[in-house]
Amino acid sequence: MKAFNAKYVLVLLAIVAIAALMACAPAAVQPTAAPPTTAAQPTAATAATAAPAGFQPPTDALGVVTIGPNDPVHVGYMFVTSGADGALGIDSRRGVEIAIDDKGGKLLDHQVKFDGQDSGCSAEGGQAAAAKLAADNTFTVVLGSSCSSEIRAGGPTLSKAGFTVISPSNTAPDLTDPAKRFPGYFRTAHNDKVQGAVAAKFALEKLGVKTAATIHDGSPYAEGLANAFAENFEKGGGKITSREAVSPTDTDFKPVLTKIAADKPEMIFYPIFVAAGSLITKQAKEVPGLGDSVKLMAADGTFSPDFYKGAGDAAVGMFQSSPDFSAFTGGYAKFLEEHQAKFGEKPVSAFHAHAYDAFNIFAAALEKVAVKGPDGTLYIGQQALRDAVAATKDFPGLTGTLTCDPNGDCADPHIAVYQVGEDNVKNAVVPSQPFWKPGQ
Amino acid sequence: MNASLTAQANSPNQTSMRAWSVALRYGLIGGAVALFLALVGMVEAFATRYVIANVIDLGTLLLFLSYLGAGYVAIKRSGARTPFEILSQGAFAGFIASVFIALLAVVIYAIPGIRTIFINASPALLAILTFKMGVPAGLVPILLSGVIFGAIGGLIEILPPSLRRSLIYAAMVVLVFGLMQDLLRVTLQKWKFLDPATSFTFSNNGLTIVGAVTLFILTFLASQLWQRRGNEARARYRQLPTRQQQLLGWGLIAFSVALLLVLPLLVGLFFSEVLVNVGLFILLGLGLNIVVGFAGLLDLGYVAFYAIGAYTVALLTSTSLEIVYAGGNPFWLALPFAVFFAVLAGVILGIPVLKIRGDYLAIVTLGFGEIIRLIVLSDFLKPILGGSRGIELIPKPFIGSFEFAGPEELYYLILAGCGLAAFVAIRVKDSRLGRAWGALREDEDVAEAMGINLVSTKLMAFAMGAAFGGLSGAIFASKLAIIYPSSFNLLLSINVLAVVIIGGMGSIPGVVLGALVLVGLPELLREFSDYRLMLYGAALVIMMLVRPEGLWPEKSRQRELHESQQEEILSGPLAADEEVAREGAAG
Amino acid sequence: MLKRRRSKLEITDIFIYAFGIFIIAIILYGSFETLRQGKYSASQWADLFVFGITIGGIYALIALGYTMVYGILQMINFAHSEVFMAGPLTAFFLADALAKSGLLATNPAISLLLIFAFSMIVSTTVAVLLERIAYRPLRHAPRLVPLITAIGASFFLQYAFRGLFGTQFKVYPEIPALEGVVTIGVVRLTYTQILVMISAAALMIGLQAFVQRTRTGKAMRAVAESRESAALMGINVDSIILTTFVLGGALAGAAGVLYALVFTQVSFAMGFIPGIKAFTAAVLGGIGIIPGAMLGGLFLGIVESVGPTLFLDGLNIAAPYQLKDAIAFTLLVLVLIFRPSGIMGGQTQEKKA
Amino acid sequence: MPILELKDVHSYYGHIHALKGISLTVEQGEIVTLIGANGAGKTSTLRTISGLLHPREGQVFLEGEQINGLPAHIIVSKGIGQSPEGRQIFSRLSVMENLEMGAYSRKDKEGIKSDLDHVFRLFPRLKERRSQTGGTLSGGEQQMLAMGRALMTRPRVLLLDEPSMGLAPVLVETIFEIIRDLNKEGVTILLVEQNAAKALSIANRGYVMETGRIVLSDEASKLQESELVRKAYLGED
Repeated sequence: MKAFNAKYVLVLLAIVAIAALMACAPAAVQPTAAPPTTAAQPTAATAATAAPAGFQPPTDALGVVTIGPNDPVHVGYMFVTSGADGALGIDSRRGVEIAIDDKGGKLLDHQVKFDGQDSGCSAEGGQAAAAKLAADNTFTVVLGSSCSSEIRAGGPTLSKAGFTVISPSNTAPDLTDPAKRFPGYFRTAHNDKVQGAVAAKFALEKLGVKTAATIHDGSPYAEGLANAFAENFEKGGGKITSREAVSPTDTDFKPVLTKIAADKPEMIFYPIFVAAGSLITKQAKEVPGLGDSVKLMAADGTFSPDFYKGAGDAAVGMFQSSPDFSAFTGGYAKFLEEHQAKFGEKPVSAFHAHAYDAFNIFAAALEKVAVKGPDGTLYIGQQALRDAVAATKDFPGLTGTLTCDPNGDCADPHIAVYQVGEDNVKNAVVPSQPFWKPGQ
Repeated sequence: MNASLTAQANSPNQTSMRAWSVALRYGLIGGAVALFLALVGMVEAFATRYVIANVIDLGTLLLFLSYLGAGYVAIKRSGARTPFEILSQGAFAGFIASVFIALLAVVIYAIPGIRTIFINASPALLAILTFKMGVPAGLVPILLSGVIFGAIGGLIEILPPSLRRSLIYAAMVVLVFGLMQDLLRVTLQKWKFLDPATSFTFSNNGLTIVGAVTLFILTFLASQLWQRRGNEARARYRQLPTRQQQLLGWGLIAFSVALLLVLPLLVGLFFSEVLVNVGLFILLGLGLNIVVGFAGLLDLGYVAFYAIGAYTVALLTSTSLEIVYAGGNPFWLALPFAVFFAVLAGVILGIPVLKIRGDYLAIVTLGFGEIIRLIVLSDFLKPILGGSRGIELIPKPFIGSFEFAGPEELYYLILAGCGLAAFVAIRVKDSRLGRAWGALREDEDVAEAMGINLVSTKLMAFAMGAAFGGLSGAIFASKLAIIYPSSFNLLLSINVLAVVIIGGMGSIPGVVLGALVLVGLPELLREFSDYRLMLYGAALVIMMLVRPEGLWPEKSRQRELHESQQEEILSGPLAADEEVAREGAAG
Repeated sequence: MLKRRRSKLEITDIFIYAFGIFIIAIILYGSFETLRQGKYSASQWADLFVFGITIGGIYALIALGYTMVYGILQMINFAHSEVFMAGPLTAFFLADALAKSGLLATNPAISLLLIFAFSMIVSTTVAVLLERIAYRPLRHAPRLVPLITAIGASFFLQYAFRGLFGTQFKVYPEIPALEGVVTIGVVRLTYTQILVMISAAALMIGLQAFVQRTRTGKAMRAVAESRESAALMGINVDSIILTTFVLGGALAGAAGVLYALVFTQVSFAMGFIPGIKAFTAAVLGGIGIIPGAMLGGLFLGIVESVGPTLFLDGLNIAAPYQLKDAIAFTLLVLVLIFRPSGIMGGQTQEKKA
Repeated sequence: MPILELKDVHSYYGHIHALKGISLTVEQGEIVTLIGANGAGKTSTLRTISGLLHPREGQVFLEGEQINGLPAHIIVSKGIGQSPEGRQIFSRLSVMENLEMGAYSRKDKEGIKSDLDHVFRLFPRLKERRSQTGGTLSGGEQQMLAMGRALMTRPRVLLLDEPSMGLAPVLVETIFEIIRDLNKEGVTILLVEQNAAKALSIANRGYVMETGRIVLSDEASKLQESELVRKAYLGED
């Protein structure tokens, strides 16, 4: 009986409290009805400080973000920073942090505040993270996501809230398909169509193989890339002997490798992630019929020190396609130094430089469109910001010279193929010099 | 059975010896907990979040709470009653606990290589532990804080209960406001007139000191007031004529309904998103509750029906070019199909497992759930089901020109779904079928002997549970707009089961509460997602040890468990050992 | 028996048998087609079996832990997968130290023994703590309660280890002494595989002997049958249950090192999948029955390894190894439909739920 | 001093108050029987003595030593052996293993050996079937095994719960003869029986239980004469 009462008492208390709030806040219900102007985008507390007569804050179709004279420019991210894929997002976040440091921590004399959400590399996580970001109207831009699934589910929410979204590591081709892209989306990462084509070209032209097998792990990234490779490989006259799939949590790949061996391919392409990728590399050497004659090739999903630790000596001589770090501009060496100093280690994944560029594209666009009030308040039109990012042309970034096309692809995609050497395995470092580049 | 223990402890000398050894024991436990929290990374991760701006962060608070807990439990168990004993023994327990942290600090300082094993034993952690003073200077405040918080813990135990309760409430409110600062701040932004109050309470980086103190005092006073006057209010309510009581009751219900209807407008985008997620789990929980709670059939593959509902809607409504053969239909046309196919799957699963009982059933249903996920993931059926890339471009439902576009609108859809499901569940629970399920749950053989048709009764349970799962999946698909096979993994089945059990098996309000606690709370604390599953697991264990009937138990079930618990006390091993075990688990 | 029920049961029986026959027909046709095409050589088939027996032996060792605890407490110890993980994950640090000191290369036998011992001790400790803290207080609670506790403990342990030792997998050092291959006809065995098979077999035989012959083993069987009667014989039921957890933990720890030797990578998440597989194996063999767990483990390992190629390749099903778990679970359903208490379960009555 | 004494014992199953203040004594060398209808609390009394059920109030003494609250396996080692209701032999263990389990807590190899011989002398059938599993025995053999197993604990007091239940009349005779023989050898016996006539015929004293209470206690011969017992339990009007 006692517990029963206490429960209702609690409910009652809560209701009374909320009722009191509601009674005092009739206006609170209205914002959704208001026209999509500045009023619809409530501003930070200090925005109310009246601007002197004569200055007209800008208006914008999507609303204006107002940053008070002492408030920071709030930059949001939406990366996977925990779990098995955490390295991907942490790598990107570090890239942005270095970019902010290089700006002295400031944009237009405002401090930069950088925080965001772990989107968990899943559709649900992406949508929840997007909702949390979209609910906070102090954000000026969202950098992310890490995985394509996150942005597919969360992108519409961010887009509707007026944000510009720039991803450093989404590579799924159809994100920038005009039929599927949502407004405000850009990326500095390469489109996987490019990587698949480069890998196929390398196999056919450089390695001179005619038959290949593919393995993906049931992730959209790996499946897309394996298919892109297979299409291009067959188009170029090669033959795909088998298209296999595994699960990323598998550990015993010898059966599937034995099955592949029965078709006698000259090469296996497995654009999957570190754990399974390193096990396949190792076990391929132990499966009779594959041995040393079959060429192994993985993609940027395995381009990480942990891969060499996991695969050991079996990785020596194999190939990996990845962004071409040698094509990166001179600033990259300095970036690596700063990274080492700040985080005590080398980058943990492949897209840090792309994240650095993503922030700088945003920063350049912001400097172009932000209007400064006489008291130092910043006004940023959200549509204007999108337009400015879209207009990015010949921007000198770390990853190359970036130009955004109408579909939001801003990358200057240099993909190269690397060969793993003994010292890569011994010291667990990614190869620094490409083995082959398209056009060689 | 404790007669011998008390007999031994009769002489005062022995009493105090025993009390000190109890203090030592809980000090060791508290220290182990603190050490674990530090090494597992929680202290460092939580230290980034200030509860009160630049005064105290959550990570340090965790350590202090370990000391405090050690002191509190030690005094509670040792039976110390004089102020000196309480202070000294509490402080001793806290001190012992803090020694662990001091030792950790020394180890991190002296052996940097420790980090290759315990990755969180980092210089950053050392800085937090030693209050940025380093070793050895920082060891003094560590041990001092142990002594102080241990003593405070001891003091709390001897406060008058009413005072203690108010203090704990007040501290908890401050903690909750500190924890949820960013959410509360963002939500409060919507209400401009509250700006002065908001900036009074919150700084950029946690609560302001004055804000925290004000909150603490206000809650304390409110709690005291309620404790003094609450009984009067309740008594007055009971003295009202029945008619007026009813009227008040209806008023309350009407008010709650009205509140539910305007909730998204009040709380904004993110809370609405969380509510929608909670709603999906309430629907799933209500469905699984029928299977597990009502009929007693343990289903570990419930996610299968969720997947079938979601994929049906996706296939029938998607405008994606890859999935052309059935797509493009409106949500409302697809919905009945989603439920239908889920029910069909429920029956198809049900038939082969009719004769399988208990844990065999659990593993077979688990397998079924996995089979469904693997099939939708497979390359083999990719041309039909989309494979690993899922199905995208699933449109939102429309009513006329009203689009259930975002969480604030979808909220109403899920609210309607939950309302419907709850209504059905309540009605069916007290029906003939519901009673048949009850009999089935108690004893299958007896139920059969009573003339209950096991086949149709079991199949009805599977079918109805599947229907709710399908409905939830259907809404999930249109909410997410794209579905991947990876969304339908075993973890989800287990989550739903946990919602049902934590809420209280067989209890419908329990499911709602369970979903709010297990789905809502972790969503609100996304920053700490790294520790989410660990805390989730610990919560499940502690819950089962302390309150196995669930948060809001069904009445008959509560009685049942209560009885078995008493029997446990009757026939179990030494009760004191059990309590030790529970304390350990709580850490 | 009521007539109405009888007729209904028949309809469902027909459905069940039709389902079973359908699946079996697919398996037979698929196998026939695969063999007819003759794409795979005898030695490749032999390889597939060897891979299957290797992983199956490991499954069997883990399954023993599930089956013993189930036999004695009638509960699924869901956290057993974490008991399996705890040993090899912590023993990695020892293995790494041994490798760096050079002892692993110069004294492989002693090093391996040390690693095994360490892993078994850690796994046993985790199992014992689990029993003391999480399960013993619930001995008289309804059955779902300890199951949920076990699920909770599983999550807690998994993520606590993740917090303590990190997310990234750790790679066991290579042991030069284990590099080598023996060929017997078409069968080709690596030293590691031989080590796995021999140690798994030895441990299983040892366990069986322990349970059948020793006083404690007999007491375990007595407690499994009736805790009350056992107590009336002067058997300390709690300590026998603890012994069961100790044995299960030690076997899981040993299985963990074998797993680490075969697959080289260990991580906090490594227990989950083998755990579920091993539990499936225990059910397949007839839960509560020790030889059943061994048989179930081997059967499951072989089906996983050989099944996708044998059953599905001939049917031209794309990427058959993606479906290996689906095959395993389908077989489980089939076994339970036609032999509800598992392969070896015929000799005992079905335990009541 | 009585060898076994219960003082005002109250036991519960959950909320069900099973024993409502039982007091009884068993003297060295006696056969004492508890009779009563189903559910009167006879089995609960035995379970309370042997520690399977812990009394919420009251005490149990074995030769003056308080034993209530101790775990069952300790009570067994102190000298209370029980052949439980429904026999509950270990059906998957062999006859020999069942008997070994009876001697589980004992360390004296010689004593165990002689007790085993003793049991085989009492129950020659068990010797013939010693390698068979318990589950394959007939009902009477199972009862013998249950008693033999209890004897292997070398009890000072032997608690027998319904030893004649479900047995053919001939076997009942045999079992009761064996009980009498055992008693002659010096084993104190507390016997619970539904077959009141039979029980009273071999017992020294008896207690009559109804709904958790002792309603009558006397010399066995006097109980046989008692009006109440004759009507209610001996099937005479």
